Parts: sequence; structure tokens; C-alpha cells
Amino acid sequence: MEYILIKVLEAMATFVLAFIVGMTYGGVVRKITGRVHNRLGPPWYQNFIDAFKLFSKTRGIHHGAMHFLGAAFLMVTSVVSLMIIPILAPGGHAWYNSWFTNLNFNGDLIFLIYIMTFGPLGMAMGAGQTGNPNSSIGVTRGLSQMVGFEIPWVMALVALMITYKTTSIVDFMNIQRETGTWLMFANPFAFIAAVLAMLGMFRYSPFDIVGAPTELASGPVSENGGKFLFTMMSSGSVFTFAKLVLYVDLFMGGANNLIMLVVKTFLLYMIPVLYGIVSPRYRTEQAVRWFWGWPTFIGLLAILYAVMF
Amino acid sequence: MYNDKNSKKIVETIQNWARSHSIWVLAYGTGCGAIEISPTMTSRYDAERLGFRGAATPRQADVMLITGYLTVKTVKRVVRVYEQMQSPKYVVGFGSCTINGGMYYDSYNTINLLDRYLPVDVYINGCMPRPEAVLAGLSKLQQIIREGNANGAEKYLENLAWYKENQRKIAPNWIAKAPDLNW
Amino acid sequence: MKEIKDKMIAQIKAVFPEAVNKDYDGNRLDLTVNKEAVPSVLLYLKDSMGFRHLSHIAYVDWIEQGEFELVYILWSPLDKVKLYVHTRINRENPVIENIDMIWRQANTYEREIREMLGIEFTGLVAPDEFILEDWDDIPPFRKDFDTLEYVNRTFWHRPGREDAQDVRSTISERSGEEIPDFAKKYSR
Amino acid sequence: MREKATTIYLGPQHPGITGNMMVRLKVIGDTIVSAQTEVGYLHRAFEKLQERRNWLQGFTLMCRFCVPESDPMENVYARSVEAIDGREVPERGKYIRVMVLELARIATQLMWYAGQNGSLGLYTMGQWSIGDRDYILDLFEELTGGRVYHMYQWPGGVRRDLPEGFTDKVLRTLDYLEKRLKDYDDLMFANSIFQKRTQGVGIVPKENIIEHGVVGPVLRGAGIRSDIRIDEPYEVYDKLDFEIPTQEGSDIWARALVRRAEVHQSIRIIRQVIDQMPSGEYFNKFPNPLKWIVPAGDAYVRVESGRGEVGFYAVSDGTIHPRRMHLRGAAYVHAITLLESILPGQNIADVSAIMNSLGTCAPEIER
Repeated sequence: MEYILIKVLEAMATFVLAFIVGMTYGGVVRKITGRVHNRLGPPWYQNFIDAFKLFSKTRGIHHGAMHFLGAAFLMVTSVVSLMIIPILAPGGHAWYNSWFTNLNFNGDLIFLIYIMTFGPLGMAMGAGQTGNPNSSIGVTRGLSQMVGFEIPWVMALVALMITYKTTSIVDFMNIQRETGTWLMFANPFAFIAAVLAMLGMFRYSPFDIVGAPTELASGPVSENGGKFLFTMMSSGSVFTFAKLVLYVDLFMGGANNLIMLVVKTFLLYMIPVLYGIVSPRYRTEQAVRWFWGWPTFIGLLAILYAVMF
Repeated sequence: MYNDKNSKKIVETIQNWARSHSIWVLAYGTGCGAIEISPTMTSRYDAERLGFRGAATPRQADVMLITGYLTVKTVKRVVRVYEQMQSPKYVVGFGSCTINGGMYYDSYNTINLLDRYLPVDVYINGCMPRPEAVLAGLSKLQQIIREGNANGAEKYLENLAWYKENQRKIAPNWIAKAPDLNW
Repeated sequence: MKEIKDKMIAQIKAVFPEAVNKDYDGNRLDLTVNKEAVPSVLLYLKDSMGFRHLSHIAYVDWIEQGEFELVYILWSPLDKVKLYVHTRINRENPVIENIDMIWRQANTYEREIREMLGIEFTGLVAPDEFILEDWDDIPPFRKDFDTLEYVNRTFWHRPGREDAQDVRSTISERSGEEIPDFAKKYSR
Repeated sequence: MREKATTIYLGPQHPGITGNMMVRLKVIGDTIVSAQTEVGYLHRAFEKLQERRNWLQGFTLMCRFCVPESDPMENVYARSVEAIDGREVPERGKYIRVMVLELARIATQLMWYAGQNGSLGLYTMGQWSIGDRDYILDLFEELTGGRVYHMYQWPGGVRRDLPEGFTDKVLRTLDYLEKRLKDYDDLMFANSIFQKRTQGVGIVPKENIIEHGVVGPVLRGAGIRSDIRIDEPYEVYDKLDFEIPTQEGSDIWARALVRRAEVHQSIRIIRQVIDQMPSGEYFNKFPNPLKWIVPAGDAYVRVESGRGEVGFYAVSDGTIHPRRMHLRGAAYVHAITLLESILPGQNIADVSAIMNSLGTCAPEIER
């Protein structure tokens, strides 16, 4: 019993950490974007204020039961993937490392691939219910884009699984610690394919086709204000952090303490952000074609590399 | 404990502070003043450093800038957009035209007094107001929000019959067909 | 320029003897035709004389003469001549032939003229409303439509506006602020 | 097939629309099958109001026709009154007018840089170019007192002479802009995604393009060298040396290149104007405006604005009030018949980009 209580406490600590870090990253990204735009930009804690303001909206219109599923599925997706991904390397030096390795099990990588597509599906149901044509088109675009980037992403993961004969994230971290080589060097093709897929996963330009403001108002979230938007915003931040941690775990050897984790995830996060600042947006079919071009080819190379060596 | 008057007041204060520092402006250029919104929001004047940010749809927006004159055809859309916004919501009348009709006071197609149709929190005068004036008006709005006096949405609900009557006067066929508030 | 215009006038006169022309300085040429001839004149000007660009269709309400005037302004990119084709329509029965098969963009002008002056264009296919919505008064750009009277009937005026009074004294009284001397000069 | 179409209302409240207007789109999937423009959200009836005002009051009203670009509207008003009245403008006044018009053209094109890239999702460009446009607005503010509406060119000349040291400031701003335009090229024209999004998109058919009433950069983007500044030279454009850039593609990319070249040409024109600027009077006085009677007559004058031809038809019946004023903006044709004819078959993602590249300006359509 006590063991479960501690587990729950640890899970909550993980969630709070992910929320804070994810939101801060959001604010920092806005600040960096502002500096590139030749202006000051908002303070780094702006996203917290925004979230709190959205939470304290007094009126929130909903469009029927399915509408709630959009926000709920997103929240479920981000929390579940956060729980499965070990935030810090287990058995490291610091005593709190065990806090952040929540629910991982053998085969969690496969489960993760599944659960990460779960949120957009819920979003599709919620957006369909709102009756806003912009939402429906946005959802269609989101699913097409997901089809695009899932292929190089899964190829990269399969390459890793073939090489090391495991589907557990903790095993991958242990392998990297034992061999002393990060997987991004051990199988560079897999890393490149995964990073290219990441551009689509984070939905910055040129792949922000889902919520493209000048085309679709804001796409699937058009009809969501107040607390709905707060839920989506916070789960988005948590999910961003979870995905970054997954990349760090798989390719950059995980992190032994929180400072290393923040440094690594932030560096990784800057790839889509900085590329996005100077890029216009692709059309849907151009985006899908892009993902099925070089990223898929590199993913194939990664699998070949894994099979041959 | 949480129903206690004092703690409610504290929560309210914190909420109002957050509201005043995170104002999402609806991207709806209803009139010519919209041209000065882009300098206000972009690199020269950078309203984002004060917490202002564009919002694409009315559901997400907090404040609607009525940028200049409103034609009768636009008033109908503006009323609809206003009712779609989630309270607390604010209206800023922008330019002389919203105050008294400005130079279009005798035009058959533009309204003269915005506050007969929507509850206005802050007026910014000028034709057109410079970005500095816009920022000044918006910081006035921030101040009102912090003081808890920006209650346009409640005012609108309380006096709904009066507002609806005024709106019906200029758009007789349109407002009658509209559902009440729940768009 | 003068020779080009003379040649043009001769060519037009040969085909449409009833057209009245008036010459101006520069590249301007005026032509007055009656309304039945408008489509054929415009088609001839476009196809045979190089006036390919329809720059504008202006409309004027001459209420004293009981007529509307339409001015089709054409431009010849080759000869660089600007041609005004005037035509008058009776105010009582304002009907004229539609020309949007000659220039597609005339459709927009005709929609506007139909709404603003109430002129009917035979054969015009377009949505009923263009700029106004649910308009139930007389067409607003007719001279007998008084816009100020309509405003007084429909909207409100902010008090203090009607007598054009200087508001500076009121403002200074309210805020206890002194009017500087230089500003007093302009106060009425 | 047609029954499956969804209707999408692009506007009036939509971030992608250019001004307060609406395009009703019927789409199947992402492809547009029909489009219809609906305007009238900005109709202020200027031309009706003008009939209640005198000839001088008119010029404060006329500049408000098109918000991003107010100077060509002032220019056509002033020149139409001059044409009816037979009023001469001093040489210096003409030069100052050309300078203002060209500065306004640069400001418009910078605004267009922002709109075009905003519609394609490259927001950095918009932030930069709107910030740089503000330096031109500063010049306007020093010259005329207004940032957006200048009310500067009036019948008979311009309202004020150039302030002390103004030309130096103009030259400094132009130098700065030239430097910045290189950055813009790197960010925008050298960007492969921008090229992919614009090349072959929004093609205006080249056959009968003049008959369709296409003007300005859109016409020049289709390879036709047409510009009011050389077709019908006004002010002092016949004394200046500049080129009319054209492109062959007739798509968004071609129009973007035309506009980019136009900024450079405008900079060149302003440098020449400052070199050649004569001294002397800048304004021929007109009579007391309350008693100013313009003789009966009519005039149609045209000006090349940043978006194309702007025409203005003025009629006087020999009283202190104008009989009729009527403006023809470039967007009047572009945003309605042309847009409706080229949108079917396009992707819904490109609507905003196409509208921006056609130079749609809603207030100019309904006035």
C-alpha cells in the first residue's frame, strides 16, 4: 500500500516537473522568436500567465459530450506517455532518480508508438463535434501529416529495436551507459530520420499546417476557449516535454540529473524551433511528400545499417 | 474556507492580475484602424512584451478591438463575434469613429455610438490613434482589469434587452433570427 | 495625338453616325451615344479600335434633368487614348443593356450601380445584394436620398457634437487643467 | 460530386483575409470548386458624403479610400480637381508629390511583404518589414503630421514645404532600406519553401488579360509592360529615368519578383527626385474654400498605386459642392471577378496568399 502511495506521489512529481518545464520552454520559445523578430518578446513566464488566465475564464461553451473528448484524449495521451517514458536514467547517482522512472515495462516503446497517435484521434472526434469546418479540415490535415512523419519515425525506432533486440526504453538507456556510446553515434541514420520526423511532430513551421492561422483560423482548436484551451495548452506542454525526453533517452544516453536533462532537451528542442522561425509553411501534400522523401530514405538506410552491422 | 469572503477576494485579485497580463486580441480588423494594429503588434512597438497576443478565433480571444467605424453590415458580425467570446471579455473602441461617428457622422451606413450596441470598456481617440495611443489605451484597460472594473460582459447580460433593442433598430431582420447568446 | 484622335473620330462616325463627340486637350476623347447603342458601340470600340481596357464605369445622378448618366471610360493601350462614352438614362424607367459579356468586370460595376442608383440591367446575372444588406430605403446614391436625415432617423448623435462647440474648456474644467495661452487663441 | 462540397466562409473575422471582407468558398477536400467574394463591410459612402462637403473638405475624406496606401488617392483627387479647374501646380510641388507617392509605394510594398509572408506562415518577414515600414511612416509624420492619413497633396500643390534637412533623412532611410532588402531576399526569395509555395500557384490566365481589367503588378507579372507612369505620365514622371519590371510567370512568384523590383525602382526614383528638386513655390493658392466654385466639367485621372491603376472620376456642376466623385481601385476588379475566376481548382491553403498577391484592399472596393 505504502509502495503504491509513493508511486503516486512520484507520478505527480513527474507531472509537475513536466508541466513546469514544458510551459517554460513555451515561454522561452516565444522569447527567442521575439528576439529573432527584432523585438523584446514576452517574459519567459508568459505562458504560465496565459494558462492561468484561460483557467480562470468564467464561461466556457461546449458543443456536446464528444467535444470534451478532444481535450480529454490529449490530456490522457500526454500523461500516459509521460508516465511510460523514464525521465531520468534509473539507478543513477542521485537519490531522486527513481522518482522519475514511473511505469516503464518491456515493450513500452511499442505501446508508446500507439499512444502517441491517440491524442490526434481524440482531437478529431472533438473537432468533428464542434461543427466548425475549419476544425474538421485542420484535423484531416493533422492526420495526414501524422501519416507522413510516423513512417520515418517508426523506421528509426525499428532500426534501434533490430540492433539491440529490445523494446524497452530503460534497456536502451542501460545499453548506452554500458557501451559509453550514444545511439545517435551508434546508428546516425536512425537519429537523423528521427530528428526529421521530429520537425513534423512538434508542428512548428514549415509543418504547422494543422493550426495554420491564415488558412484555418486555428484549426482543430478553433472552437475551444477558456478551460478547454487551458487543458489543451498544458497537455501540449507536457507532451512536448515527454517527446523531448524520449528523444534524449533513446539517442542521447538519457540524463542522470535534472540539469543535464534540461540542457539536452532544450538543445534538441531548438532544432524545430529555429528551423521554424525562418520557414514558411508547406501545403499538406507537400509536407507528406517531404516526409516520404529524404526522411523515409534515411529511415530505410537506418534499417539496412541495423540489419547489416 | 474557500467560500470565505477574504480568500475569494485574494483569488479574484490574482485572477485579475493574470487577466490583465495576458490579453489575447481578436484578429478582426473591423475598420481602417486595423492598419495601426500591425505596427503595434510587431517589432517596433511590440505589444507582446506586455502580454498582448493575437487570437485567431473569438472563442480564444479576450478583447475585441473595434478598429474604427462600424458599418451596419459589420455591426451584425461584431455582435455575433462578441457573443461568441468567452467572458470575461472586453471591448476597446478605437478611433473617433466609434466615439461619435467621427468624420462619417452623416454616413447612412456607419453607426455613430458604439456603446449603444456593445459595452465599451476603453475608448482610444484619434483618427487614427498612433501605436503609442493604442498601447496607452490598452494599458488603461489593464489597469481597469486589475481594479476589477472591467465588467462589460456582466453589463451586457444585465442590460441585454436594451442592447438588443438598439441592435434590432439597425438590423431588424437579422438580430431577430439570431439565437440568444449561445452561438 | 491629335491625328490619332481625328482618325478615331472619323472611324467611329462612319459606323455610328448618331454619336456626338467632343474633343479635349491631351489624350482625352468624349463620345455621347444613346443608351440603346451602348453595347454595340462598346463592342465595336473594343474589337475594332483597340480600346481593350475598361477602366471605369462612373454613374452620376442628374436629378434636375431627370436623368442618370453612365460614363464608360475606356483605355487603348496601343494608342494611349482615353475615351469617355457618355450615355443618359431616363430616371423614371431606368433600364439599360448589360455589357458584362464584353468585359467581365463590368458585372461588378453593374451590381453596384443597380444597388446604388436602382438602374436595371437587362440580362445581368449576379447575386441581389452587393454592398448593402437588407436595404429598404430608396437607393442611397440618388440625389433625393438625404443621408443626414437617414442618420438622424436611424442612429444617435453624441450630445455636444451638433453645435460644433469647442470641448477643450469642458475637458479642462473636468480635469482641473489650465488651458495654455497659445491654445486659447484657437478656442472659440 | 457537387453536393459533397463544404461551404467555408473565409471571413469577415478570419486572420487570413485581407481586410474586412468575405470569400465564400465551396470546397471538396482541400480543393476549391467555387468562390464568391462578398464585400460591403466597410462601405462608408464617401462619395455620398462628398456631395455634402465642399471641394477642400473633400480632400480630407478622399485619402481614406484605401488604408495601406493613402497618397495615390490624394493625388488623384487633387489632380482631378486641377483638371476641371485648370489649376497649375508649381514644379517643386510636382517633385514633392512624386517623392511622396514613391515613398508610399515603398511603404505599401513593405506591407505587402508582411502580408504575403504572413499568409504563407513566415511571420519573421512580417515583423521585420512592418518594423522597417515604420521608418517611412516617421518620414511621413515629419512631413505631413500624419502617419497613415497624410492629407498632404491638395489641389494646387502640396500643403507644406519640405522641413529642414528632410531630404537627408529620406536618403538615410533609403540607404538603410537597401541594406535591409538584402536580408529580405535571403529570408524570403532564397527560401526554397517559399519558392515551392508560390511558383505555379495562383496563375492569372494570360489570354485576354487586359480585357479582364487586370492592372498593376499582376499585369506586369504576366509579362505586359503596362504602367500609368509611362503610359500617361503625370506629375514629373516623364523627366525621370526608371524601369518597369516585368516577369513572365503570372503566378505569385512572378508578382513577388515584380514587387521586389519595384521597391528598388522607387528608391532609384526618389534619389533622382531629390537630385533634381527645384526650389521655389510648392503651392498655388486656391480661393477661400467656403466660396470656391469649380467650373462645371468632368475629369477622369489615373495614378499608378502600389497595387495598380487607381482612377478617379470627378464631376462638377459649377457649385461649391462636387456633383459626383467616383473612385476605381485596383482591387475592384482583382478581388471580385478576377479572384472568383482564378480560385476554383486551387488549394484552400493558397487562398490567402493569392489574395495578398493580387493586392486585395477591401476598403477600396466598397468605399
